[in-house]
Amino acid sequence: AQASEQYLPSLVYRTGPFAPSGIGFADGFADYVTLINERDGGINGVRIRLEECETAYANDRGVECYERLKDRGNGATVVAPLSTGITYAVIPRSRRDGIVLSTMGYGRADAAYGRVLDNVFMVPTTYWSSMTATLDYIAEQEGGWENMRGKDIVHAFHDSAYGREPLGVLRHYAEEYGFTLHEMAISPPGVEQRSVWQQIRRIQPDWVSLYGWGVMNPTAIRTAASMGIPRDRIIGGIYAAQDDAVLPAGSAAEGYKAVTFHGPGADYPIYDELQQYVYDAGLAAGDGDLMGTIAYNRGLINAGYIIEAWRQAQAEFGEGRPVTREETLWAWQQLKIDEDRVAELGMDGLMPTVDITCENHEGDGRVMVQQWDGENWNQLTDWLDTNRELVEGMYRDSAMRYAQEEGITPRSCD
Amino acid sequence: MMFFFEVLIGGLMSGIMYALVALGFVLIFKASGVFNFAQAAMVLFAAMFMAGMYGDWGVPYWLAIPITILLMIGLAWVIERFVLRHLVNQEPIIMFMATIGIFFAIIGFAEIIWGSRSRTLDVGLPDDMLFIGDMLFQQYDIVTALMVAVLVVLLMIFAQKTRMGRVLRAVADDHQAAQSVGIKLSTVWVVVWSVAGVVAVVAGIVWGGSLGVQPVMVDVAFKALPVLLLGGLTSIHGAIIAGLIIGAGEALAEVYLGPIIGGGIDNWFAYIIAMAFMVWRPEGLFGEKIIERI
Amino acid sequence: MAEQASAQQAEEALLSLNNIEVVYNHVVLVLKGVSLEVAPGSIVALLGGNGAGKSTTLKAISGLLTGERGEITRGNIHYNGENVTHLTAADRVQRGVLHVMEGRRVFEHLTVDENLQVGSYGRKDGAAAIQKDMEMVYDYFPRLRERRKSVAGYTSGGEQQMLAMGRAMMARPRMILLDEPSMGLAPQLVEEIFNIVTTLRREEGVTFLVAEQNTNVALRNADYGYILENGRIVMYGDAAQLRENPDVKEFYLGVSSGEGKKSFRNVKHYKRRKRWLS
Amino acid sequence: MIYRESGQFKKTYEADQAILPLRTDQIFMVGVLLVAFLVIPMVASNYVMNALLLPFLIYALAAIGLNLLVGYCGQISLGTGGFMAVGAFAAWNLATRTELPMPVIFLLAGLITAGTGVLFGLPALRIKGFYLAVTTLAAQFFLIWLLQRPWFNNYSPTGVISAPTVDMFGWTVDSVTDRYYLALIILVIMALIAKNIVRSSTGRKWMAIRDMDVAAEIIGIRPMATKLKAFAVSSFFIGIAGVLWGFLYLGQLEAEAFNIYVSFDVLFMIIIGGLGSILGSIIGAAFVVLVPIFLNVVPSAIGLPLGTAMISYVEIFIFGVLIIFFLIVEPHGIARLWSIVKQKLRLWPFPY
Amino acid sequence: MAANAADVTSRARSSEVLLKVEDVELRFGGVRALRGVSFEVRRGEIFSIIGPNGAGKSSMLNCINGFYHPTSGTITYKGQPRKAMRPYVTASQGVARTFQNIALFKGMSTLDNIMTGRHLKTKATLLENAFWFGRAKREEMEHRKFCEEIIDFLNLQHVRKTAVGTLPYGLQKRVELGRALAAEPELLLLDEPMAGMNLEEKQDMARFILDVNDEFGMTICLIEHDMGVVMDLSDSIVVLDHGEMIGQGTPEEVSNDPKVIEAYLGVQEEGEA
Ligand SMILES: Nc1ncnc2c1ncn2[C@@H]1O[C@H](COP(=O)(O)OP(=O)(O)OP(=O)(O)O)[C@@H](O)[C@H]1O
Ligand SMILES: Nc1ncnc2c1ncn2[C@@H]1O[C@H](COP(=O)(O)OP(=O)(O)OP(=O)(O)O)[C@@H](O)[C@H]1O
Ligand SMILES: [Mg+2]
Ligand SMILES: [Mg+2]
Repeated sequence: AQASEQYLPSLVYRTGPFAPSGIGFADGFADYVTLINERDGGINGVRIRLEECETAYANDRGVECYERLKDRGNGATVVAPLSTGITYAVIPRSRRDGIVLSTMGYGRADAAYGRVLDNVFMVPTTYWSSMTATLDYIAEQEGGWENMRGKDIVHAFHDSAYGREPLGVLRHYAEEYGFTLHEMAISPPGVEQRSVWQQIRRIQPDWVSLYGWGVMNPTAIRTAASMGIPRDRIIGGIYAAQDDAVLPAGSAAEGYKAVTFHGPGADYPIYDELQQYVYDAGLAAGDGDLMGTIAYNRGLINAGYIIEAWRQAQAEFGEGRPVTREETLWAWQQLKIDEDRVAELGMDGLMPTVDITCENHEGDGRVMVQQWDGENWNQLTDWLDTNRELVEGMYRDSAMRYAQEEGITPRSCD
Repeated sequence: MMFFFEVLIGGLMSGIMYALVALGFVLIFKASGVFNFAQAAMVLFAAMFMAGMYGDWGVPYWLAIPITILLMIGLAWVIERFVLRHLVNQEPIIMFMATIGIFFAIIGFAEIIWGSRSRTLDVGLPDDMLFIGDMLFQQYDIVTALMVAVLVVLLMIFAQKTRMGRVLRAVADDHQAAQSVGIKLSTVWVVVWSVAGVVAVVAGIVWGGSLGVQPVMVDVAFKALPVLLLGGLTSIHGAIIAGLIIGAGEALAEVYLGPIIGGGIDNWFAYIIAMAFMVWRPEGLFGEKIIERI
Repeated sequence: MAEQASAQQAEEALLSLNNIEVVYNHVVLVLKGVSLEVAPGSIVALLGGNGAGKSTTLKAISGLLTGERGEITRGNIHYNGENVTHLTAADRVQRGVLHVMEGRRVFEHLTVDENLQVGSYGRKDGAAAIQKDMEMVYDYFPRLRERRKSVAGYTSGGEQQMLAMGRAMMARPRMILLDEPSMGLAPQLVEEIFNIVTTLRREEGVTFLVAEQNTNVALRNADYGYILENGRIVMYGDAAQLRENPDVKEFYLGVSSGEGKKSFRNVKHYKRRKRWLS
Repeated sequence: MIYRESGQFKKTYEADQAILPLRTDQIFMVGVLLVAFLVIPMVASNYVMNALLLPFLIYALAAIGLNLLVGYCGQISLGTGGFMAVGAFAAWNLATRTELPMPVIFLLAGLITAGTGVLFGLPALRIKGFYLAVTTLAAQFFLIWLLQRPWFNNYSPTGVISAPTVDMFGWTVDSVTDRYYLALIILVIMALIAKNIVRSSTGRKWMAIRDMDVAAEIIGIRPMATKLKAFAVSSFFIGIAGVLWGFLYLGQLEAEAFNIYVSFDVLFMIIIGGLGSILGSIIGAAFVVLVPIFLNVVPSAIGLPLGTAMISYVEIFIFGVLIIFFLIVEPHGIARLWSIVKQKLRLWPFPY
Repeated sequence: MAANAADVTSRARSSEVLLKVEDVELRFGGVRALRGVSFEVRRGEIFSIIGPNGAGKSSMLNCINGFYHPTSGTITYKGQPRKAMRPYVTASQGVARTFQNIALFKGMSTLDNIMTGRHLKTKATLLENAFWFGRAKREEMEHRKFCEEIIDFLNLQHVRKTAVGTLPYGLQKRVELGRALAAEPELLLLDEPMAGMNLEEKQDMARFILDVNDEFGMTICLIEHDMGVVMDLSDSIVVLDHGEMIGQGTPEEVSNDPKVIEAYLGVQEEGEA
């Protein structure tokens, strides 16, 4: 039986400091795979064998997991490392092994430029793209870019590279449109932020961009609330968009906004099927109360992309058998999931479309703004377009520099 | 100027919250000469039980809190019975290491029961803004400060007005000699760990209320440690005073120094304050003098 | 033969050790079958050279071995008719056995006063009685009274020794195990300590087991003596009798037959010890 | 009497002073080295070498370094993670900003870490015991903060940087086996150096300071110089371990990854293995690296139907219990346990 | 022992004053541990300090070797008056000592403890030690040889490799003496070296002390409560009480001094050990 199974390693962090975000993702990821196995009997009859490995969000344990799982079953073909640190550690390894890395929003942003790292995919967005869309949204709220001049925008960030990552985009826009950017670093883990928010309060900012992670998010929201900073003027970045950012903050979080690369809630056809084939069958990975949370939805769509890529590989190379690493890589390199396909998957409005080309390993990077009303996330905007010209230039510059450092010859895409 | 005071007062308030965690360390250090790394885990453990019982089992807080306190006493007993008792008269570093073992064991245990998801813990402490003149205060802080004040007074009575204080210091000085005069180490330790457990419950309520209950709560310990150092490892009131100093120093530095050197500096700044101070006074502000004789 | 003797007297003795074997760290066998007994109200001296196992014997009795990773692997200890071999140290103190350990072991960070108060930890007879006993201790050791507010860690070696002794007296025990009480004390104080011992025995019926290097004083004040060598009892008997034993005289009292006391300057070069047994 | 020392008379002090005076031990050690150098690369799977042995070797090096400071010199440090990071980032910056050959870079990175260690060791003259332990956290937090400043990662947008390939005297250390060999060779050499230091006058001075610093000073040992030397040497080792961690094992560097928990891990290693024992550091590293993985793998291997999360919780729990268990059985670590076993074997079949 | 004591010019008790203590006063808060103590120690003699408990004897030694610093007064060593200096400097000038409360390095073996005493004589650098070449190895062997002689001399062969922490008290005292001797000091300070020893052991110890004094001309400053020992060994004695010097002189002079008898000796019981 094993030979006809498609092996899927799943690096998860159900423990450790960031477990609250990790659990939802891992559950969604696993439940989607179960759904495919139960409802369809796998991909064209090829069942997927999922194996989890706990990384606790630590780089060394991530590497150990990668090494342990990569040759299990009939061989791993794709891995989602779920952490920027682990991604960096497994990039050289995965290149050597020919395994695809699917990094959703985290990892090397410049991997979005497909000519350098041919096996790493930033589907569906990056911090950079999402920040351009966020600023667009802000400008729109202010009534157009012309009104942005003289505005105060605070970027309150996890004092680490993660939090600093969108600064390039922010500074670029600040210069171009004449708003004042205030960079406020918050030292991780961020259990006490009073003095930062006192400063922010003094600035009386028009908007606050929050790039927190883990416990920093709820604390930031709570502290902001206690200082009277309007929550609907705070927009969380894609990893500050978490249910665990708002739930512990309680009523303080009402009105908090965040950008995400997927739709909110559980109101999609796929959830009915999950209920039917997974939950009611008692096959759910977790307690079942995380359905519709942001982390869970991310797990679902990450698994969705992976399985769609396999499906497309089978279509190309022969259905009804597990695909190889080369075949999987090929499939990712031209992965296309259009609106119709998304709808067929039952994820219309939940999953963004994907269109990978040789050069573009991100897609169009679209995101949407959601708002927490105290109970649920509500969609505020439709998919927002991103500033492709700006970010693609940035990807290219950064990737080419990396290629030079590493002695990689960028492949030709013509 | 107004802003300065606001930051200052905010810092003092955070300092009180740190001191609350530091208190737990102080108690156990007083009673065994050991730096109890597991204190942070005890805070998490208590918070997880309170939040878990309320969230998963629907136990109301007025019941969940006393149950948790009983649980902490049970925990103290287990720790004494299975760990401390076997390490009598060992070097402090060995006992310190054992407390790290306890740290993992209790976190693992709590997670086996409650998992590592984040939970909310809201026992109903008031949480509104409060303006005094132009200055902004939080009710939560004021309530917390009051709770801590009461706790400290009680602890000081426990440690100073009763015979217990002397006995604790004797035990910390020399386990074996304490045994030789008939002090039951097991009783002393169970009592002290239980009291530290109760402090952990209070810290759990306060910190859990502001952070939510999640594994990262143990990191609060790293904010409490400089407070502990500065106050002196053995001093209850030292913890409070040092908490105020560190809290204020850290907040002011964050606001006035942070932007200059680029970044959130409060993680290490408190340590630097404590360290600089200790080069001058190696036992902290109110710590027991280190005896150097030959 | 020691065993036989102990079996006979087992009923009368307050404390009896029966063929005790002690091992440190699971490998070092230190006591190789020690049997001894102490009659109620008596003063028994435990003599022997360095490393003979005197301190180990006392720790076995008071239950303080566990902290040193030692254990009693054979034999048993009876106190007041009860088998106490496996009781905790605190339980034994409660039953009235108090151990004044070798090397002073005062609570360094506590003042002299506080040390004495901690000594009265187990007592239930009220603050007044405790206060009275403190005065008694200070009467015995006026030097301590002068230093009563000082931190014990900063007192001199002899002061600490007095403090350790005084602390033990504060517990009002039935039996005191003294480990080298005379160490580091000025000559008159050595006498004083043994005066206290005899007084306490006389007036309060306290029983003493004293490990002492100062054989002369010890045997003069004791009723009975055991000599320990290499983890075994090699000789025992009435104190007076031991004092007359030629070997004891030569090796412990320094009076070899006939010559009287020798000057330290004239002692022959590194005389190799003669041992009874090993 | 399986383990005998009788019949092995040493005719010179030199022979007695040797690292392994006993024939039995010498044969054993040669055996271990043969296995490590010849057998393991042949039989061990990629996974074992890559994910178990490499981190083990590197952690062992760090543990030896920390043991020099804590176990030999008695200065408890919780800054190991920070110092590893200094080594790693120093090497990375040297490698990217200069044209120096790799061996020189390694050495310099070690020296830079040593310098940093000395700096943070300065308070040790006044501050002692747990107070010192907590102050070393200042190093931990400050260094990690500092290394997160963009300059140190050459303005990498993610803050994570990829390590360059190591090239040692024309040997491109690329395959797993190569990396294993390099780590092993460095460990063996450094362990030997550590052993030499601790059996020399330097080591004795450290131990004297550890056991009683006032007395040490009175017999003429300069406390400051001696402690700082320990900080320097220890940090040198730890710095090199940091370089290997980034360059050989992970292939990437990220300051946050060298967090306080790394420091604790290394501290576990030396305490579980044995304070004041080079061999203990290595055993301890094996314990701390391998046991969690073992605990993690066992339930699924024996078919226990536990979820990943539950396995991790149980793993954490059991790990804690094991630490306690080992401390109770032998507070001086597995190395001491081993020597007690040897003593027992010497007496065998008699119990004492 | 090696005849490395060549710098000791005269083996006979010379008239050269090695150590001169003038009017030393030592205060700890309200406690006056020493009040104006003055005496001289001549090179090559055995000098004793006696007095009741808490008289300030140990404090005096601590002042001499720089662990305490006199509040006032001067200490002149080898003709050089000195003020506050750290103990390791004193040690490097040839002062070694033993302690009342044993201060051995408990985790180290007997041999290692004694070897630490030699460290002032080691020149090998860290690098040499690390690679075990050059002076490192050579010196190690020389010192080892020297220490083995001390071990022989003190009869410690059987515990050479034992950790000193578990040794019985008396042996620890001997190891401590060994460690002090290993430094080949000019001035050896001994703080109650015979406490906790039985007569036989004291006799051995007395022998050691006389031997190092005779053979190497080491000057010895001794604190001891056993009057038999003090009177037999000392060339001169000072008596302290409550920090004050109440008597000074040869053993006969001191033992007949009524003030001394009253404060310390009590009614002389001859034959008392
Ligand atoms: N903790 C220990 N671990 C191992 N061996 C020990 C330990 N404590 C004591 N010993 C050994 O036990 C033996 C007896 O020691 P003990 O202290 O009982 O002797 P003692 O008769 O009291 O000697 P002294 O008169 O010098 O105090 C010694 O050989 C000593 O080395
Ligand atoms: N560091 C210190 N702080 C405070 N008091 C001290 C200190 N050192 C010594 N003293 C006090 O000074 C006095 C002299 O102490 P010292 O140790 O010199 O006595 P000693 O003559 O050696 O007595 P013993 O024979 O008991 O050892 C004592 O009363 C002691 O308490
Ligand atoms: Mg003894
Ligand atoms: Mg003294």
